[in-house]
Amino acid sequence: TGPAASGDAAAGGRPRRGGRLRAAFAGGGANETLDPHQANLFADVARAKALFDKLADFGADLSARPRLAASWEPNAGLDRWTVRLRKASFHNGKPVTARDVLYSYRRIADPEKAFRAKASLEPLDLTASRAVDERTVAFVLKRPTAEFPNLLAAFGAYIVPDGTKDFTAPVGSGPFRFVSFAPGRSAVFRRHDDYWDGPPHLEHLEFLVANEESARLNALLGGQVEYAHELTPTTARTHEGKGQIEIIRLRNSAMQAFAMKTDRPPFDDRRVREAFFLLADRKELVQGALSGAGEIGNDLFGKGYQFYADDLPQRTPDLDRARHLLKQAGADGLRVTLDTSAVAAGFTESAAIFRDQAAKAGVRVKVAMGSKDSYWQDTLDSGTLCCYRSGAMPLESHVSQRLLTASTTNATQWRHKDFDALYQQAQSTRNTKDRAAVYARMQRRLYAEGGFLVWGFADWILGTARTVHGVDRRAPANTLDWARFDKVWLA
Amino acid sequence: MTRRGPGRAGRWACALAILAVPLLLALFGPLFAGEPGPHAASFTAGGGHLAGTDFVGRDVWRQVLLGGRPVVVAALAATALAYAVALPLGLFSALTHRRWLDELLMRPLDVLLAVPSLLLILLVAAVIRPGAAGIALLVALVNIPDAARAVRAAAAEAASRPVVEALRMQGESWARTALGHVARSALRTLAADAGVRLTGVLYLVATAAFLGVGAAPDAADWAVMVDRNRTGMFVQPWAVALPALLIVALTMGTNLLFDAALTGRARGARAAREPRPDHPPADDPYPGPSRWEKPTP
Amino acid sequence: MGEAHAVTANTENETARIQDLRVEVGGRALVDGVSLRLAPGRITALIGASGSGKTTTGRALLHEYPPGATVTGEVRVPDALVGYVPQDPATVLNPARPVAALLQDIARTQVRHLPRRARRPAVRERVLRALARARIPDGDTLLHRYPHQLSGGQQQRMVLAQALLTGAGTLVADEPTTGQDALTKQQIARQLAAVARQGIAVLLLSHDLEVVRSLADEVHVLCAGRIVESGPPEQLWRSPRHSWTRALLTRTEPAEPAEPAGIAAPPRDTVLQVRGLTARHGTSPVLHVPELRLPPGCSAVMGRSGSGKTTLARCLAGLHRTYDGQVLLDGAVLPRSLRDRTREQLAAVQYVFQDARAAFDAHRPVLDQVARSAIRLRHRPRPQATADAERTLRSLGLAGDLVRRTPAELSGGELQRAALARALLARPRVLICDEITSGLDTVTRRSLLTHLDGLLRADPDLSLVLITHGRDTAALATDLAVLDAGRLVEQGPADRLRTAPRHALTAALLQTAPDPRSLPDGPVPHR
Amino acid sequence: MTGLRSWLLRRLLLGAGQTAAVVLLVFALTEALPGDAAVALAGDQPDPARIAALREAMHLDRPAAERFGAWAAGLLHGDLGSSLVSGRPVSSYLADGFGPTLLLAALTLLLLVPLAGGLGVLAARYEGRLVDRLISAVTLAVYAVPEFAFGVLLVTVVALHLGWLPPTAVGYGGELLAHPAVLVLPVLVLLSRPVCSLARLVRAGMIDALAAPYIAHARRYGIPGVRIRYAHALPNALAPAAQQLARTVDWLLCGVIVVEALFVIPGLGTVLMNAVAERDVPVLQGLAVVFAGTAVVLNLAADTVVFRCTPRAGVVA
Ligand SMILES: Nc1ncnc2c1ncn2[C@@H]1O[C@H](COP(=O)(O)OP(=O)(O)OP(=O)(O)O)[C@@H](O)[C@H]1O
Ligand SMILES: Nc1ncnc2c1ncn2[C@@H]1O[C@H](COP(=O)(O)OP(=O)(O)OP(=O)(O)O)[C@@H](O)[C@H]1O
Ligand SMILES: [Mg+2]
Ligand SMILES: [Mg+2]
Repeated sequence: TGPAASGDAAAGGRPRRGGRLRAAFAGGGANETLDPHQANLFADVARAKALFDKLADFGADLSARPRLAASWEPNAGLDRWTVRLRKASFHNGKPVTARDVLYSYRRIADPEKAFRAKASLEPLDLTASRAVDERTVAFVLKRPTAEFPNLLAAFGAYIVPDGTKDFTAPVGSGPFRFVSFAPGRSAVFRRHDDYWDGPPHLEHLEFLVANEESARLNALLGGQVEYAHELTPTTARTHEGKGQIEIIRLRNSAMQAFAMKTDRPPFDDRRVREAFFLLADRKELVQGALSGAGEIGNDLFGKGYQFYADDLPQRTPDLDRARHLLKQAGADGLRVTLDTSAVAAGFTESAAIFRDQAAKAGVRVKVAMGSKDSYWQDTLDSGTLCCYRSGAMPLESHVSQRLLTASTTNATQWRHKDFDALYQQAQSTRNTKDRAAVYARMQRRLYAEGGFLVWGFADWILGTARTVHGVDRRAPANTLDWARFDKVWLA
Repeated sequence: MTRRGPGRAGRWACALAILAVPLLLALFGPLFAGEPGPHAASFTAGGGHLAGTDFVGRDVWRQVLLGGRPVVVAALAATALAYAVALPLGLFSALTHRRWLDELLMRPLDVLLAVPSLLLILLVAAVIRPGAAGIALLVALVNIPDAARAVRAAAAEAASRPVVEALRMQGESWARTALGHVARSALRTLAADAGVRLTGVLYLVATAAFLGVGAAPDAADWAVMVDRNRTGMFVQPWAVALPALLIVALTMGTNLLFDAALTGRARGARAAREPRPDHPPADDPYPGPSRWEKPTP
Repeated sequence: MGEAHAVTANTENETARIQDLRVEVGGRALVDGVSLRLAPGRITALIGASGSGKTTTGRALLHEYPPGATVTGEVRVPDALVGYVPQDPATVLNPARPVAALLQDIARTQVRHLPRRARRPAVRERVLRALARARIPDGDTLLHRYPHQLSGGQQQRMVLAQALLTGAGTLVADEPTTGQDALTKQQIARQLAAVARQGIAVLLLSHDLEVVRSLADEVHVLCAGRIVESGPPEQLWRSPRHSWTRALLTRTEPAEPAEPAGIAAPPRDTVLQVRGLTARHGTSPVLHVPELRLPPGCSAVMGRSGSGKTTLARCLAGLHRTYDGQVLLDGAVLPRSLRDRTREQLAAVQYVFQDARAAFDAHRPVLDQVARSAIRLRHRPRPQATADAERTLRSLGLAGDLVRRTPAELSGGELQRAALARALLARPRVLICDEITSGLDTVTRRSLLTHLDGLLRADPDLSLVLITHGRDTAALATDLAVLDAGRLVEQGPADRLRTAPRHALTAALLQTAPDPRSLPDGPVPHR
Repeated sequence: MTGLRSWLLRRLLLGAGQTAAVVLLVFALTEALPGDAAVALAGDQPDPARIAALREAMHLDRPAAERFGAWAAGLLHGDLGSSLVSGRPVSSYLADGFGPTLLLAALTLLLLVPLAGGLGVLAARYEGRLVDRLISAVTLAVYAVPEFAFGVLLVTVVALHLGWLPPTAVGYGGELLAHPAVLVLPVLVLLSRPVCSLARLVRAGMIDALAAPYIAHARRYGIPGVRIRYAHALPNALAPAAQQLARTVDWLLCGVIVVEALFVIPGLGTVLMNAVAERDVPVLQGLAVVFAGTAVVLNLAADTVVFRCTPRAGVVA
């Protein structure tokens, strides 16, 4: 663990204490909340991260790193895990205890509520789990789970003090303490001097909300904020290296794909799926749809993450073979509808580009604009081909959420008993190397005939003022070092 | 009079010249567009692209050539349609003496006015998923209440003049009274309103396209181009400037044309003050009997 | 007159001068070689047939000419400000502002020298004085009304009040007494005399020979744009030299009442009947007529300005809806609003507007507008309708190219006749004429009345209702109704009312005018 | 005047009906929209079980009529309900958003009316001359420039290059008035298009009005030109402009989404956009009530102006 801002330390010299950093995020308006379990947007997460801690969090390669947990130890069957907490205290001075952990997890899992992390904590049997002593929790799991630490690092699994229900002036164990909050406008936090990971350099941290990208950029350029989250590639190109502001690209932050429904024509034929893999000109897609801000994909999730199968050959367009495959499958003159929507950056653009690419092989793709607000639900079970995107998560989470028979968001309708079995095997494999081998097998299968045509990985682009130092340049969005302000200083 | 003669012709020429550019491009542009090339990087200048590339790396000039027709057709159609309904409605309510009828016509329209037009389009479009023609219809629809109120306001004074009473007494048909007299009296104001509305409609269609209704979000359509290429405004200004200029030319030309057509209509009263007898009379003889026929005494 | 001379003797220097004025439009001379001198304290009158160029000459003093006119000659007005009372006062009243607005603004230009606090009362004082001078008795209430809330006569006097308020050295009064009843007319005449006494040069354009004769110091007779004769009134009246002057000055003998043709005199069915009528403007009642019957033949409605004559006519015509009671045509109730009337009903009751100019569409030729009556109400095809219209217009003295012009290019009297033609083309059973002879010279008026008389004789069923202030026009009527302050005060056969009036007002309206200067300037018997 | 008063009263009563209609319309439309608050909240994790749980927690599982009934009943007691997502009362949303919106609208209006009126009158006064052509051309051109483009241009030049003004209002949140400099650019952008449309309407009306005989008459009597134009001619040209002005104010109060986003002003437009995106129906309905009320009042005001400027209309047969 520890700060990963080594590269920057040289540039900014020795970290300096003090100052106020203003960070602009896109927000959720008046509906924003400081309840970390309700965190849903990047802004929510960034705020939650400043005020609270999780037991573990993801490193740049999406492997779990201990945070409040000092260590974790499984039993032989991998279904009981003992977690030791480190010595840490909440902002009110009370220590972080096993009771707080259990309270927090039980709150998340409350059947009456619908907190986002509930699904991630599903493997836990929280009635059976208990506090062994002040700083030791014994977790009981419903099944063997080799990657239990991922669960501790799950999105939104923050530890709050036992009994907390009201979050208007929240108390956490994070690097900053609460000062004020106006939903949809701003949140002001102050340094927590007793932070277990060393007190932050900044004296104050202020989160500001600006939904429009140009507004965030203008505020940054005009010196109204020092940190602007989520800029467009075009902006990055305009200002990169101009010296006015610092552009930071977090690589491999978002998978960009087309999701083919593998259970229905025409994609129930694996030859058609393979043909589609070969139709895509990934370079053109990255250039056009991501404005060059990204890397090409190889039909697999998690480039650069732990367990990623980077030994598989990079796919390149091969229209002849694609045509041949389609002919074999009896699908020449194929017409498909590609669902898209303005719900995410690059979606409509990539759809348009892919339509033109497919046309070259005689496949007629009709681009259908869907409603922005229900796009994900609409495309989950209906349609045949849609634009798809995913933020960073461990490979295990990607598989369990999207590629198992029982997965709740199985957008490619990928349901294979043998594949499920491979996953179980991985989860029961304690040795990391062995587990990597199982994951490699799964990925080979997906590479050959999966439903995700992963054409690229988009950069996550940040802008900071020249005075800001210590911002991590590698952590994909949603990982520990992304939007982490306790290691940042102004100089 | 003489001083204004060339000015007036000049105005016509100017209006037509400005209008010709977008209209000709819209009309004939698609013929010269040619085949699409491969996608280049987005927002680049040069590289064989006359006006650079747009947000998905297409050639801007080609998009400009292709993008006029939908704009011109949709905007003109929607404006015309809005007026086709609003004109009779507004005139009707200006001309009726039955308050309840006036209210019956105008109050329900106010309901539409109370919902921001973009929200309305968004909501309705999400429910019925219209095509390009449908969206023109929808845009026309949200413009009707507004236009009807404008027509009513502009016509209210003319509708209450004694002439209208005289026309009624002659048993003149409603249409002739309303269009032939009342609308004609308010023509200048209506033209100004229509000209302004045209621009509003253009961008409403474009915004709707961006929000995913009507035209495809990457459609070759000037207004859509302006909207979608805005992110690259500083890297590749042509992708915004070119279509925006064409739209400006279109709306400006239309408005100038209206202006030119209406200039001098109401000149009479002022021209009346113009000629001054400044030189002694020429000693021309009595120019013959006037046409006035004397009544027999 | 001698008196006037005496007062102004020391300011004999002329104020305004027109020298050899020629106004030509499209090759036609509207005014040709006219020369005039206006002297302070003197009233110069211009008389002449309708369309002879009086208004054109008068407006020349304001440096206003028809659009496209070629003007030669010299117009010199030393004082920039010229008061103007146009022939059609409704058009110069701002429909969107109360009449007080302009009056106060005029007054304000005159009180700039006063300290700020004194201005308001000074403005008010001046405005009220001007209203009084223009014979508007209840000026205080009328001030806050919009023009359309005033009667025709009241509008006219408001415009006169504006002119008087300006304090201009020259005043052009175009038919200032048109549309005023005999009593008000006398008062206005007296006021004009008083204005002149204050050293103002007045150009009076009028058809009202009585007024001209009693007021003017100098009279010019215009004929087809040329001055054919000039001189003091006494001299002209005594020995007119030009034949045209003679024709103009001949007194109108009262036309014999048009007895219904044949011997069917006694039954005399009522054509139009009014029962229990109370008309309101807004919520205030302005007219109350319990019972009124209009027989075939000619009836006249008389009354002081603002007494409700136009309102009554508009109720009959379906132009005024807010009334209680009934209007029956041949015993059947007529719908209140003309919108609910059938074409037959529309054609049956026609109304000629008091303000002709406002009743024409400014953009279309007069002939077209007139012909529409025949097309719409009598289903005549277009060519025939146009021919009909032309014939009718010609019979009213409007011929040829004149009627193909737009209303702005016609004189006031010409338009009035065009309006009558428009109504006549509907072949009405009831024809209501609101002050149609007021803008006409004696000659044209005579021929118009003859024409109407001819109509009555040709169609014994026709009921002609003349709203008029003119005794000579009223002479045509066999029945008379007299309104006062919204009440029907007397009604009956014309002979009886003329010989034995029961109401003082009737007597006052029907008796011949005395010399305005000899009238006491006392309170007006109004309301 | 009693006529005017009873008319106003009736219109206000009708206004209540209209408000109800607007609210019903908005409710029906949002119901008919694909997705609901639960789906919106679930975002790209449309886990059916979670969506169902969310629905239950938000009472979205109850029939629409019942939900609307409950909301309407609350409204009768002056209770606008509370947000589906955060549970905070809707009234606090409206109160928060109204301040900045009102401030911007008031400032804009304060400048808009004299500016548009002045330009329109000026152009009409010199119809066909250079001034008129200049004003006409500029207003037309500016009107055709979309707000975002104008806004971005202003920010770039005035705020970023010249550094005269702050580029956004980010961080000032509620206390905008304390930092007047941040309001300059938004107000300019808000002004740009309404000034053009209004000026053109005023110009059109004024040209006709200035040519009328009653104006010539006022001129004859030496009334100062300014007074003639503004006190005598303008009322005759005002009716259509008043309608347009009402629409503009309506827009200013209810939907300056682009400008609010560009300059980060947390007004009602932002509240609206968020509520739509999150399908927060109670907030939307609360907004609908506000918008409808505003529209009713504004339309009434505009119609009153038309009524006053065309007094004759009251007596037509
Ligand atoms: N729209 C109105 N609102 C209020 N009062 C009105 C309105 N129109 C007319 N009046 C008033 O009603 C009275 C009668 O008006 P009316 O026009 O019938 O008079 P009139 O007899 O025709 O007069 P004149 O001979 O001057 O034309 C007048 O006092 C006038 O001021
Ligand atoms: N704008 C114009 N263009 C052409 N001819 C016109 C125009 N205005 C008036 N005339 C004609 O000029 C002649 C004189 O008009 P003017 O108005 O001076 O007559 P007038 O003596 O005042 O008549 P009236 O007594 O009927 O008012 C008329 O025959 C009329 O048709
Ligand atoms: Mg005349
Ligand atoms: Mg009258």
